[in-house]
Amino acid sequence: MAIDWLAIAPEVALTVTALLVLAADLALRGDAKQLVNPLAMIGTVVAIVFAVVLWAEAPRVAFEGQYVVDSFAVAFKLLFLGTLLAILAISARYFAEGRYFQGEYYFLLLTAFIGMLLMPSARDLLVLFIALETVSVPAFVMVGMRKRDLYSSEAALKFFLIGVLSAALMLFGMSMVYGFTGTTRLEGIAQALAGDAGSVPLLLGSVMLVIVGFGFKISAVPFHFWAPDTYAGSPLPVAAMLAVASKAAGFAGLLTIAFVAFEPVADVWAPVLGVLAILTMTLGNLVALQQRDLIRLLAYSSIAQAGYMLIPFGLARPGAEVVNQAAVRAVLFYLIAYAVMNVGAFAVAIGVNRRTGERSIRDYAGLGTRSPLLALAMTVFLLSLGGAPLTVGLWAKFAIIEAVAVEVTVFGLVMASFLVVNSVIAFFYYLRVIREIWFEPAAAEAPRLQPALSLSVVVVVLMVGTILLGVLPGLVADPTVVTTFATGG
Amino acid sequence: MDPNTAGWALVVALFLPLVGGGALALMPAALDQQIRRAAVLITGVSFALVIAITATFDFGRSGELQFVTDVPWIAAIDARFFLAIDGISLPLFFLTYLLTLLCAIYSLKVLPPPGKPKAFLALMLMLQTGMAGTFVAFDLILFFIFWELVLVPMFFMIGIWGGPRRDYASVKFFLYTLFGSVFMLVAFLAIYFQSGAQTWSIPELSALAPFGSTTFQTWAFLGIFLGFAIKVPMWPFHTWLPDAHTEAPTVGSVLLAGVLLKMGTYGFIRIALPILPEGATRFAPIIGVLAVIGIIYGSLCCLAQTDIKRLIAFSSVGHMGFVMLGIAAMNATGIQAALFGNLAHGIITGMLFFLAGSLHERYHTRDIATIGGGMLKLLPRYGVLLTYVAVASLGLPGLAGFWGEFTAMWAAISPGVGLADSYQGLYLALVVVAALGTVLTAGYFLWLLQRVNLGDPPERWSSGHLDDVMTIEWVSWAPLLVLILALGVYPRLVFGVQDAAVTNLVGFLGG
Amino acid sequence: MTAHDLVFVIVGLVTAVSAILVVTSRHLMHAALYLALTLTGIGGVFLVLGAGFIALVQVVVYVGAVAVLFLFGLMLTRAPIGREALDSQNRGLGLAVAGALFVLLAALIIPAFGGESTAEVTGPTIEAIGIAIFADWVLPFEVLSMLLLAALIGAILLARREAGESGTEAEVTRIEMGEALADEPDRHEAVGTSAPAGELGAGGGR
Amino acid sequence: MSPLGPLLLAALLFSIGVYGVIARRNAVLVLMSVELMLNAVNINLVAFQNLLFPAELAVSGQMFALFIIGVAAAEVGVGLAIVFNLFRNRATVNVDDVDLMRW
Amino acid sequence: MGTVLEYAWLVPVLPLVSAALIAVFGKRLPWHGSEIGIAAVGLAMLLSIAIAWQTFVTSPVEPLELAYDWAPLGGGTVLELGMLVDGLTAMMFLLVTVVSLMVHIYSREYMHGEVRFTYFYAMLSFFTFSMLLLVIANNLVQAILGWELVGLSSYLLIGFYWEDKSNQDAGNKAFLTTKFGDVGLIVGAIVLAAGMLELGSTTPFNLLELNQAAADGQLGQGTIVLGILLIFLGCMSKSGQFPLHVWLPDAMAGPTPVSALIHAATMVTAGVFLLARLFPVLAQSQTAMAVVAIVGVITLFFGGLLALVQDDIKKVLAYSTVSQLGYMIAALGVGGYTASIFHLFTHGFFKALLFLGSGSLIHAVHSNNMSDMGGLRKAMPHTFWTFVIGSLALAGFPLTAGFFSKDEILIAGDIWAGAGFATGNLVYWVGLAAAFVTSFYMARAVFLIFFGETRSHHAPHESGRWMLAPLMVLAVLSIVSGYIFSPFWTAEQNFETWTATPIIDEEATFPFADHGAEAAGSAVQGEGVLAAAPTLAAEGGELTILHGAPTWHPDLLLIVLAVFGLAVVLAWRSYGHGLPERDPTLHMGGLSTALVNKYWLDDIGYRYIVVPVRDRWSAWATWTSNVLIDGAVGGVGRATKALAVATYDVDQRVIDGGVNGVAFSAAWWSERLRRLQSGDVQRYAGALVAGVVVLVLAVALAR
Repeated sequence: MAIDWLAIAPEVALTVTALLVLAADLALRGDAKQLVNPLAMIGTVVAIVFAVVLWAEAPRVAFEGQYVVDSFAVAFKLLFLGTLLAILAISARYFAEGRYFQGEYYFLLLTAFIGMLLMPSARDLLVLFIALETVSVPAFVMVGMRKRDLYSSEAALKFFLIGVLSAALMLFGMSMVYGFTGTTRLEGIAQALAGDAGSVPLLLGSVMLVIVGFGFKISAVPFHFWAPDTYAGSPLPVAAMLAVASKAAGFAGLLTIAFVAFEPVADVWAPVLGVLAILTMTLGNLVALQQRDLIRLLAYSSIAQAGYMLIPFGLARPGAEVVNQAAVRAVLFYLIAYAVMNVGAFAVAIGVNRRTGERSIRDYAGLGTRSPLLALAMTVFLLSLGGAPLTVGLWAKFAIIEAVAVEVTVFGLVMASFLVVNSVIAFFYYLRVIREIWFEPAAAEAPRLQPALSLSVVVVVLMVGTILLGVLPGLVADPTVVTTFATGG
Repeated sequence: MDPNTAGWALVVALFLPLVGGGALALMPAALDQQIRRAAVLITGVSFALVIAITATFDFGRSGELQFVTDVPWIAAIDARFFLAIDGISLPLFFLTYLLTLLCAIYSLKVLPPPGKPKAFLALMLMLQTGMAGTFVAFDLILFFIFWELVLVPMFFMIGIWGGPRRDYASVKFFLYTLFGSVFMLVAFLAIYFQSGAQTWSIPELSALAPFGSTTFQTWAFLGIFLGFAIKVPMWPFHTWLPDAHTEAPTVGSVLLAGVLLKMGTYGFIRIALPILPEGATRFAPIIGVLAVIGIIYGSLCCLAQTDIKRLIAFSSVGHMGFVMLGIAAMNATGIQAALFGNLAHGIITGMLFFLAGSLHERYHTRDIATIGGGMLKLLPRYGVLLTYVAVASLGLPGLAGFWGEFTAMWAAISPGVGLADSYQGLYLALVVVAALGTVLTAGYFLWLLQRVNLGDPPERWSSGHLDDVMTIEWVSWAPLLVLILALGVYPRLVFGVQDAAVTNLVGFLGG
Repeated sequence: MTAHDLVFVIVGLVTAVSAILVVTSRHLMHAALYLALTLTGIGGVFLVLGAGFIALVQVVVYVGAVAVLFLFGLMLTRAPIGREALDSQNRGLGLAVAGALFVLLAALIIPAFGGESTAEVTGPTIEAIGIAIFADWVLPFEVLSMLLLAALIGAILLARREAGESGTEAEVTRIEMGEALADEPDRHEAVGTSAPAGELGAGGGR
Repeated sequence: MSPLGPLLLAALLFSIGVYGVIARRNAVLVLMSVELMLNAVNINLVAFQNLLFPAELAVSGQMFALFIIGVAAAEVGVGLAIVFNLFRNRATVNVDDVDLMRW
Repeated sequence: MGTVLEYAWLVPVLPLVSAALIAVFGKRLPWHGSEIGIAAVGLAMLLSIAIAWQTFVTSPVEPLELAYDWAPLGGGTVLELGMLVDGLTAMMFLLVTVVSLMVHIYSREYMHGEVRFTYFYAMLSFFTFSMLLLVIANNLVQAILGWELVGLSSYLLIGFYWEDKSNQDAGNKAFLTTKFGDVGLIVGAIVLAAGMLELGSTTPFNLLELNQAAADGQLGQGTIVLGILLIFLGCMSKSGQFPLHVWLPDAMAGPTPVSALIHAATMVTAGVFLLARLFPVLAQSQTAMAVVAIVGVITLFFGGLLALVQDDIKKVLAYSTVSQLGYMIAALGVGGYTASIFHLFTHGFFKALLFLGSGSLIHAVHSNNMSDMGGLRKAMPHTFWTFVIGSLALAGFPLTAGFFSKDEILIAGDIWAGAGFATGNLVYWVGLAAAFVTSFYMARAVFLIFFGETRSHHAPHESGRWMLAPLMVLAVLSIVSGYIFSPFWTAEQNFETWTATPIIDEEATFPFADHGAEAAGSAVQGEGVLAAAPTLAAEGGELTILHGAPTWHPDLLLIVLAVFGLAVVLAWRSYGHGLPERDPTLHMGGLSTALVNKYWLDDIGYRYIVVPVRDRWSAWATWTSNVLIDGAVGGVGRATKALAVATYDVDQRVIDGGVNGVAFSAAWWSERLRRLQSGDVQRYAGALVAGVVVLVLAVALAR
């Protein structure tokens, strides 16, 4: 059995990089250890090159249909790798100054991203499960990396417990699905569900249980509880990773399983996910209103964003290909936009926090004078998260509403209305931060900030990206129009 | 420049301020005066370009789109980068550039605390592109982008350079307007899908109209209505306006009153009416009633004000009521009236805010009672200017304010598209009540003049030296003062330019 | 009821009872031992079901490694101040939720699988399993190896004591909760005392 | 043999595990409960494989179970490390004491 | 048509240019701008005379209309800017420019040394321009334009001494009262124009077209009645008709020359003029005419009564203006078109004379009050005799201008009565009664001022040439201006033919009246009738239109003389020897109280309109704006909150109706929802599993 190496080239590249990083960390001493960061970046770039090559080569089917590299998967891989690059850049100084765990951190990070890369390509429950755990387990550790920090260890514990609980629930569901369909291949499951099995209550319940596992990753209500505590407690680059990459991975898996495996019973899960979407965005936004810690605010905001992204799931219907494809595309576009702006926001938070330990929103007062670049960037990112014009955030919301409008249903309109109202509510707290940044004078003792070069580069690139995509969303939207699921083996 | 081919001119004029604002942001903050002069230069050059566009505009074909740029933009959603200008857009477009230039000139000397001219002017230039773009975008998506773009710089202008309650006002402004516009966006999408034409082009959609069921038209119009009505602002969506106007810095108030509010009415005329004629017809009586309530209500509120800026702000509610009454008439005259009223209000109220701002500079208070009268003695030139502009604002014939009001009432007496048959009595009542509103308007302005201008100045001002109108103020105000008279004496300046375009537009209304 | 069934019932009962004891036992060590018993019982279930290889793995991995690991874990984290209650205030919640879950699952499972029955129990051979691992499931297998490596590294990372460990790692997250807790003065105090985590952390590294 | 028995046993063990996760105070005990849940899933998988699909070539059920055992081991390792680290920081492993972060 | 008429537009333009020049250069000139004003208005007067001459000698003339498109108003309709020159225009030109010139000249001396002398002249010129713009208008919009500018000018001049609060108030009052009337004018114009639009007119505001259409019976009755009555509302406010006359006496706050201008030539005549201009429309409706007549009658009588009790000479004159305007309006209401504008014409001269004369007096004694005057005939002889002439004319003493014009009105009423309309009788008899009142209060004024002992604290002195010259010119005009429409005037062209509106023809006018078809054209008058050939004659209940010179009416002559004599004698008895201890006009019981309090109209207006609007309604509106609507925003939230707290009903929480409610109760929800994040991970787990149970259950039950 020949292995299609090209199909897994990005993953292989990351794996090799991860092992190299580990080895280098062991081999190097002192300041030289910091070379692992550029090393990891190089590996990431290589992986990106492979992914770009794959874009042209898609679709490919490998491992007897367990693994499919289609345009959908490649788009996600590029998203993950791009995020990885950004996170590596913003991590550099953050961890360099901590002096601990240098190599391990990068190794764990890369491992987690291997899992993410697998996610959108997986066409088998088992592979999905492994991919999910490969994302989770290193993340558990990374969250707790600030070992002497009470908050960090608490965050790790919470994250871990909820994570394994969700995993267990998902596994229980998977086992039941297997019991009904006799296969773990998504295609096979879909075929079985299209038949008689599609109406057995136990199976439908199991479908929900499987979805729970991903609901945890994307922090949808009521599986979201870990998110604020974890983000707040973990090292900021890790929080960024969780908020963006890990969440995107969850969505990749959810999209795959929902639209490939469970598509025949979409009429059952779509309303449920739609309701979850409404609950998620509303709760996220409402609770965000009361937050005083910027990271917690971003955490709740990202919960709300997940709610928005769940809306297209609520639109799905069995057999309605146009609707379903539009839904998938909307989620994908939103995720890309979300990645750009949210990584940016976390990057700024790191830039501010690294030196000063500031996280309360009030400590951002006068950021406009202390670091105009960070202040401007934060403003752009927050406005974009809210969906202001000329930022990519607007198009993200637009994409969701557009998906709703493809075939208007009452439920779709209800969800869209919630989206509309919620995006207004969201501006309340985004504006609060912006006001703090620009309208309030800086505290007397607050120093001017000198963000690291790599961080500045990331911030600038993301800010430009936010605005560029805000002006020309077609740069992303046009290519992703063709993203579809390729049929597996 | 050939109006048929020189689309670039419009694009350059539109984006020059934005690019200039960016360039301004890169200048070192220490170059205070140079920055201010650069802003004047940028706005001046773009205004010169607009003059060139106006000069080469083919007035014989003012009903057609000229200076067209129409290229694909976002293929995924069929959005196009579609800029053009016609008789309806031209006056507002012109006004935008004029006012911004004047604001830039004004800012050479006057800038409220905390200063920071770089940020302020960069925001203003960004605002300019947003405002101007709204008037020349002929693609719904592009329109929406420009529309929303305006919010951000204005939010900062109010929030950083505003009055004591700036925090509250800025957020209220932002959220309230945003709230309306997201519904508008939803309605745009509904229109896009309902039309089935795979286009966001306003002319194409207008030509396709009416499409969709009555229910669709009603709901879609409601969505658009919310967006535009909040911006206008129509009663009862007006509550953001007094706060925003009052707290905004002078330049912000001028642009807010002078251009921003116009975007709402422009949107009604350009988008809501031609694309959703049936919905518009159903809503017209409601709009009319709300408009007239706004007229009376705004005037009554003005009577109760003690803050001069807030008074002017509330007067906008009333004046925009006349504009909306014109729109509610749904006929060519009404739209002419609305557009004229729009423009006139922009000039006059813009000027009033300039005056109020300068008074605040002098007296350091906006409280009418504290100013206490006697300005004609203390600052005779200000007194005369205030009288002049106030009288213009109250709709005196021969000055710009009259034509919008009178023509709106004249239009409303015989509303178009069959409204005359079903709502004759209602519209007559609307006209009568609106006309009564003019009395109230006269009332509060005269009272304002009496309390500010007339009588002997109170003791507290006799000691300090108050400067009368400065040169820089004369320079930045003179064009407005002239325009107020010119438009009043020669309304054809605007009516004539719009005529063909309005006739075209009314063609879409049917009926 | 076949012999298989009978054996299963016995093994199953033992497993279930010991599982219940795991979550109800009042002694930490007892709980761990009950867990070992439960895991062994599950291995027995596997045997009954004819999955010898899995049963073997179960016993080796769980009883041999995991249960021991738990015992070590329990001993290493023994509370310095005597014995504490092992159940939290959430018992009621747990009981309700778990009970509901079980009822729900049972109610769904019974109608779904109530009618099915196979005469003989024949699982796949070890050979088939071996082939499957390295033919069909090579991708997840390789990924799992990375996962285990990461878990290994991560566990070491978290559990080891740093060479230069001292109190200097004071990059402490400050969380502003003053206002949120203003109405709860007692908790506010609690937060105040626990905020300088660096000191606590240093003290924790015994 | 009917799959009903193993399935019900699995459901029971799973629910017991859920109870343990929610109700046990000691973090190690909570981890044990998680193990119960994961094992319950294995019972399901093996039961399905051997009773319903014994002839399946890919041996998905048993493979799945094997993978779960592997992953569970990894999780236990990481979990205990987290708990141990927590203990070093706070001198307690009581889950309900760990509530610095909330709201 | 003659070339002069084509330059008629210069008449309003000259004062406008003058106003602008004065404003810009006035202060630097030796006479501070007054020379420009006098020259410009003088030129305009010369041109007006030429125009008047031309139209007079060739009368009746075809109206000359020149217009160009001012602006397109959409829908193919066009707004014109143009001029309409006919006899009426020419007559008004003459009146306005003559009076204005006199005022300009007079003010040179009267206003000498005032701080805002230049400003005053600019405003005078501007005022003149505004009025002329109204007069020349060929369409309603332009008329409104002039009309409102007149209002503005009056505001600026009445409040000329703006340091004083009462003067500010007077200006505001004048502007707002007339502005209120403008509502009627504007809406009325719109209503009529809408009617024209329905007829397919592209210039719906055109006056000639409008008149023609009305006369042709093309406009619906509803449109006409509504339109003309609304316009009449405007006329009422501008021309001081009861009860909108309240601003007029207060307008005396302005400098006296301004009062002369306002009361004689501009402003107050605007209403009468406009109504006359639209007479063909008015004549289409019996209802409208009746309303007009009744308002006029009420005004002429009650206005006159008010003049009785005044001490302020200017107030006497002001109320007398109100009363005289009532005559004019009443005349229009009874079909006396020519009578009305004839009285307008003559009244302009003698009222200007009286005001300027009173100015001369005030200038001399530094007081407006007659109680401060007395015995001035020796000190100020020229003022005395000119004032007496003016008073005689006002009282309608035979052979003065006022005699011819006022009696014309009475005759018109008589004829209208003869045609079977009761309003005719009303005008006739009340008009006669008011003539008595008029004679009485004018006699009272003359006696109090010029006879008896002097009561002034200053040494009175005669005014200078700049002031006396206008008085003399006007005195002459007060007598001779009546002769162009009197039995002495036998030329074919007379005032009637001069100002005739050609549209009025027999069939179309007064469609409601019973026209005698055969009798048309023949002057049917009673034997020995005096002085009247109004536009109409009635015979046996049949109405017809007459032309021709008036003839004598001895009976009326006698009655008028008797009334005049009685009034003068009565006045002499009370006031001939100086200020009486007990002024009889102030001791007429309740009537005096009512009069002194001006029928409490000001009180009513202030207490029930101004105060509520300013203090209560506006406060209410602000309150609703700030509290209700703005608060609604928050209120929905609070209401939601209260409800939710009370019921704790989960349903309430899920969907809150209004967006605002969501937005503003968000904080509340936020606070509650936040508590879910308890920090206890096991609760999280519990919630998670509970959620799962619910979800699974929901899905399982789905099929």
